Amino acid sequence: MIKNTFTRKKFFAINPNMDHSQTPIKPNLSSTCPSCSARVSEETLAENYRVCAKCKHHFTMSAGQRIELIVDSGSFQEFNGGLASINILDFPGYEEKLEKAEQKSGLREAIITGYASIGGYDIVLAVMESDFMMASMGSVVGEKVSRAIERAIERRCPVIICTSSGGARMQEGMIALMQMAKTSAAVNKLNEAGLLYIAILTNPTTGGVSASFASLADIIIAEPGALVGFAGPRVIKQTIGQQLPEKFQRSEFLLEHGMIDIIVERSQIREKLTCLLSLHKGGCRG
Amino acid sequence: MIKNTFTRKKFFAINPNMDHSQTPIKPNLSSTCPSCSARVSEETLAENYRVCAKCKHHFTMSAGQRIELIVDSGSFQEFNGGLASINILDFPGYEEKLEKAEQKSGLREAIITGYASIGGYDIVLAVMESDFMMASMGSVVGEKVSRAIERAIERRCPVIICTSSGGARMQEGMIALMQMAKTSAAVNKLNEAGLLYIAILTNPTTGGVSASFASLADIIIAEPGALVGFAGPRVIKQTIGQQLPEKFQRSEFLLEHGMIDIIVERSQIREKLTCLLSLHKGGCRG
Amino acid sequence: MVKRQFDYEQKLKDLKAKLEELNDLSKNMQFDLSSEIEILEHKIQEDRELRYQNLVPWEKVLLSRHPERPGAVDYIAALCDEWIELQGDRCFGEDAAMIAGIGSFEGQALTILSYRKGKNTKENLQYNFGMPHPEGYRKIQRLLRQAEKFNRPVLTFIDTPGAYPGIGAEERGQAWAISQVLMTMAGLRVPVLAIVTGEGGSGGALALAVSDRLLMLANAVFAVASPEACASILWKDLERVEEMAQAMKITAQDLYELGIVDEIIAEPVGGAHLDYEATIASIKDAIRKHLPVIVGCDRDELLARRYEKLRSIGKFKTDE
Amino acid sequence: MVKRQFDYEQKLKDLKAKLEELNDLSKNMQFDLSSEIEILEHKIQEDRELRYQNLVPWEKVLLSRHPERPGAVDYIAALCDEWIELQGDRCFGEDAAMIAGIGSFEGQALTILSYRKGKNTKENLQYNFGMPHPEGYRKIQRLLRQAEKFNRPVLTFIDTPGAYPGIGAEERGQAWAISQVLMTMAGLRVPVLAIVTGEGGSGGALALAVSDRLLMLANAVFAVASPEACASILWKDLERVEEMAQAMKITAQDLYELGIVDEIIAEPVGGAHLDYEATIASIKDAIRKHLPVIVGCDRDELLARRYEKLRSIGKFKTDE
Ligand SMILES: [Zn+2]
Ligand SMILES: [Zn+2]
Repeated sequence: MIKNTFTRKKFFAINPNMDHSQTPIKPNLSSTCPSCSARVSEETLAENYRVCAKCKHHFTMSAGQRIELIVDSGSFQEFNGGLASINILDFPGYEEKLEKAEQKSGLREAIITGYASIGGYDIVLAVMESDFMMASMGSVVGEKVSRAIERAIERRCPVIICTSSGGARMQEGMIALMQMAKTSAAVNKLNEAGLLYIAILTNPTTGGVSASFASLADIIIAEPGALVGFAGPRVIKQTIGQQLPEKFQRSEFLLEHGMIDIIVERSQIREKLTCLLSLHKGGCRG
Repeated sequence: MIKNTFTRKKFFAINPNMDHSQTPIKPNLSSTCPSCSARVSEETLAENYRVCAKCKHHFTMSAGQRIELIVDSGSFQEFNGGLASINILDFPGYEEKLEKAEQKSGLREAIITGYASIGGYDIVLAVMESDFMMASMGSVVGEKVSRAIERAIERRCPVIICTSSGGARMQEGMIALMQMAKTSAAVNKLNEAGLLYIAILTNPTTGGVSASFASLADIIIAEPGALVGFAGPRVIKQTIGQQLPEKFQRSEFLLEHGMIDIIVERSQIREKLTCLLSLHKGGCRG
Repeated sequence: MVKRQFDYEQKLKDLKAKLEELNDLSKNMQFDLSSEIEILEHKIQEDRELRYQNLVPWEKVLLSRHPERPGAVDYIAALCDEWIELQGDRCFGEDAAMIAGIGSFEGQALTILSYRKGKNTKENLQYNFGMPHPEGYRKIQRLLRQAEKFNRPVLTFIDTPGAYPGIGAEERGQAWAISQVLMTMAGLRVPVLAIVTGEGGSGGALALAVSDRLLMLANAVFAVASPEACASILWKDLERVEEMAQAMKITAQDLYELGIVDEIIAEPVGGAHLDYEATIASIKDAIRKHLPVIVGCDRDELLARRYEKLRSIGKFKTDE
Repeated sequence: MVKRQFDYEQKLKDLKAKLEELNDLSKNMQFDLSSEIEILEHKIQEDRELRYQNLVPWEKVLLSRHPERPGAVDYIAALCDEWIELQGDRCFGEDAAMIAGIGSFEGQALTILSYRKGKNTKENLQYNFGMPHPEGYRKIQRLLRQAEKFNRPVLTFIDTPGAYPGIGAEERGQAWAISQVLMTMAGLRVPVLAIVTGEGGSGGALALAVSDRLLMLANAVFAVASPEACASILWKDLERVEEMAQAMKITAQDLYELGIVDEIIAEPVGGAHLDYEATIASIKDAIRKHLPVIVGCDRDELLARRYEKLRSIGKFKTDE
C-alpha cells in the first residue's frame, strides 16, 4: 500500500511542473448558496464537505478536494500526470482554451489518475475536474481512464472513478467521440478480469462520459442532486418544446428510474466505499 | 431426415394405442366466427388454415392440425408419446379430469413432441394442445419439453415449440410449478449448446408457460391476435378494478411493447420457419 | 365460514385472562385454587404445543402471512455485519417490492436477494405488498450476473403473494422478466441458497427459489397459486379454501416429502413472529450448515447437481 | 446565409434547360450552334465531376442528409437473398428508428443492425427521423448477444442524427443503453463490419460503429456532434456552421487520414441518391473484400486487434 508519500494537504503535487495545492482555496471568503441563497463562508463550506448546511446543496468540489475527501490521508500517488492535450485537428482557438483551462483549474487536463487506498484497501482512482473545460473528454481523458483501468488489471485492484463532464470535447472531433468506445472497451477488459469498478457520479455528468464508462460500473453511486444524463436539459427542452419535470435527470430521479444503485452524501462516502471494498475483499474475484 | 413414414393425413398415429387422426375433424359442418360473426363452413376453414376469410380471426387449431400446418408432409415422428399423468398429490377429481381431457382431445397429454423436418431441415418439434385441460403444464408437459430439448442437443438440431397454455396445472401443485424451473434449465442447456430455439406463441399462452420456456426462445413468433401474458386478463381486471386497454396482451400489443420478434400468419408460417432455419444453416452454431 | 385470521393466540390470551380473574376472585373469597390453576395452566401450555404441532395447512397459510412475521429486512439486519443495498434494473425503474444487495454473513460476502413486505399499511403500499413488477425481476437478474462476476454466493429469501398482476407489469413483460431469472439461476456459476420464510406464491415466487438448496421455515407455505385462487378457479367456491389448502400440499412438511424442499427450519412455538431471535438463530444455523457445503463444491459439479435436481422433479407413468 | 440544401444538381438542370432553349432558338433562326453547344455540354460535365471532387464538408453534410439517399432498407433489400426482421428489446418496446434482423449475403448469414430513416414525412415520423430511444439500443444489445450465440458475423449501417433527446429517452436510460452497446461490441466474439452510409451523429451513432472494420461512403460524414450544435455551443453562432463543418474534420477523407475509418467506398458522381444501383454495387464490393478477412480471422486475434485499434485512437503529448 502506498502511504504517507505526501502530507494530507499536498497529496497531488506529483507533477513537479505544477503545484495543484494552490488551486482549491478560493480567495473570496463567502459564497451565496445557489439553491437556498444562504450566505456561507468558505471555511464553513470546507468543514462541511462543501455542502450547504441549510439546504444540503452540494457545491462543486475540485478534483483535489475530492481526492482528499475519499482516500486515506496521504495515500494518493498520481500517475500519468504529464499527459496533456494537443490540437490534433488544428481547431481554431483550442490551444487558448486549453491554456485558460489550465490556469483556471491548476491542472494539465480534466482528470487526475493515480493509486490510493481507502480504508486500507488499495485502489486505482480517477477524478474528473469540471473546472477544466467542463471536464469534456478528449484524447487525454480517454487515455488516462484507459490506462488507469489497465493499471488496475495489472495490480488486480478495484477502480473508482469520480465523474463529472459536459461530454465529448468538440475541439477534438471524432477522436474525442471515439474515446467513448475506447474507455468502454477498457471497462470490458476490467469485467473479464473480474475486478470491481465503482463510479461516483457528480454534478454534472452528461454526454459522452455518461454514455460510456460512467454508466458501466458494477456499482453506481451518485451525489445528491447531481445532474446525470445523455442529452443536456437545454437540448431536450429545445427539441420537445416543453418544460422539463422537476428533478428531471437528478440523482433522486435516476434512483427512482433504476439507473443508479445508491445516493451517498459526501460525509458518508468514504465509509460507504470502505464497506463496498471490504465486501469485495478489496475488489478481486473471490 | 425422417420422411414419408406416414401419409400426410395420418402423420400423428405414432402411439399405436391412440389414433389421433379421428380428432381434428369436427362433426358440425359450420361455425360462427367469434370475432365477426360470419358463418364459416368447416371445409372452408380447413382450406384457409382455420382462419376466418372475412376478418382474419384465427380459430383454434388442434395440435395435430398444427403439426400438419408446419412440417414437411409425413415427416413427423412422435417420441415420448406414452408419457401420461398420474395423480401425484391424490388431488380430488384429477383422474376424472385427465380422462375427460383425453376423450376431448384424443391425446394422452397436453403436448405432442417428436422429430420432423421443415423445408428439409431436421428439427425437434413440440406442440401444445389446448383441448387437453387448457394445455396446463404438469409433470408430463415439463418432462416432454425437457426431453425434447435434450434430444435436440443430442442431434444438434433446432427446437420449435408451439405454445398455448392456461398456466401451471394446479392439480399437481408445486410439482407443476417446478416444471417452470425445469424447462427453463433445459433451455439454458440448449443455449450453451448454441442451438436455435423458435417459439410460436398461439392463443392463449399464459401463466407458468409464458413465464418459462415460451418467452425464452431465441426467436419469438406469435400468431395474429394471440393472447399472451403472465396474469390472465380476468385476474388483472379484478386486481386493478378497471377496464383493460383494447388489444391488451394480444400479439400486436406485445410486438409494440418489444416482447416478440414477429407476427406471422398461418399461411406464411412454414415459409418463415424455412427461411429462419436456412439462415441458421439448420440451427447449429456456425 | 372461512377462517381469515389465525386467532389461537388471542383466544389463549382471553383464556389466561379469565384464569387470572378466577384466581383473583378465589383469593378474595379466601378459596385456595392455586394448585388447580397451576394444573390448568400446565394443560393450556401442553395444548398450545400440541396445537402448533397439528396446524392444518390453511392455518399455516394464515401464519405465513402474519403481518408481524419477520421479513427480509429483519433477516438481513440480523445476519449481516456489513450490508449495502443496491437498487435499480438499469432499464426502467427501482422496484421496492424486492430488496437486494451485498451483505457479509460471518465473514462470507453474499449477494442477498429477496421480496420485501411491509409491516403496516404505509409500508405495504410502498412495497406493493411484496408483489414485484418486471423491474424487480430485472434488478435481480442484474445482480445475479454481478454475483457471478465476483464469484459471490447468492442467498435468497422468499415471501411474496406473487408477481403483481397489473397493466404496466404486463406491458413491460412480467412473463419475460421472470423466465429470464429462472433460466439465469438454473445456470448461474455460483452457489445459491434459497429460504422460503413466509408465503411463496406462484411463478413470481419461484424466480428466487431455483437453487442448490431450498430450505423452508416450518410454518411457511409454497404453492403453485394461492389456495383462494385455486378454490375459485377449480371449484368455483371460495368457501372451500381450507380444503384446497390441504389438497394442494403446500406446507414445508408436504414439500419435504415431495422432495422439493431440502430441509425444514424449525420455528418457535406459536410462529416466527412471536420470537424473532429464536427464528433468526434457526436461520443462522441453517445457513451455517448448508452454505459451506455448496460453497466448497466444485462449480461444474454444483451446476450438474442443480440441473439434475430440477430435472428430476415430476412424476408420471409411461405406457409405450 | 448558410446553405440549407445542396442544390447544384438543380442549378445544373436549369443550365441544361437554358442550353436546350438556346439550341432550339438557334435552329429556328437557322444558326448552327451544335458544335459550340457540344463543347459547352462537355464543359458542364467536366465541371460537374470537378465540383463533386471538391465538395466542401458542409456540402457533404447536406448530401449525407439528402432525403432520397439510400437507407438501411434499400441496402438490406439489395444485399440479402433471405431476410427476417427481428423486433423488440424484450423490456419495454420496439423502436422503429432501428431496423435489425438476420440476412443472407451471398450465402453468408449476417446479423444486420442499422438505424432507419424515412423518405417522406410519414415515414420520418414513424421512424423518428432515425433517432433511437433506449429501446432501440437494447434491441441491438439483445441481437448482438444472439449473433454471438450463433457465431454469426455482424454488419451495421450508420445513418442517424443521433440518439433522441427526449424525456422518455432519458427516463429510460439513454446513456446506460448506449454504453452497454459500446461495451458489448468492444468484446463481441464475432466479426463486426460497420459502414457509415449517411450522417453519423454523436454517441448515438457511435454505438453501431465499434467494429473490426469501419468503412464509409465517400459523401458520408461522422461527427462528434452536428456542426450546427458545435457552432451554436462553441461559437454561439449558427451562421458559422459551414466553417465549423470544415474545422471538425468530419468527412470520410478526413477520418481516413485520422486513422478512424479503414476505407472509403466510392459514390457515383452527384451522390448515392442519384444512382442506387452503383452505390449498392460499391457497397457489395466493399463487403466482399472485408468480410471474408475478418470472418477468417482467429477470434482471439480479432478481439485483440479490435481492442488495439480502439485503444490506439487519441493523440496527446507527454511531458514528465
Ligand atoms: Zn443552501
Ligand atoms: Zn371472422
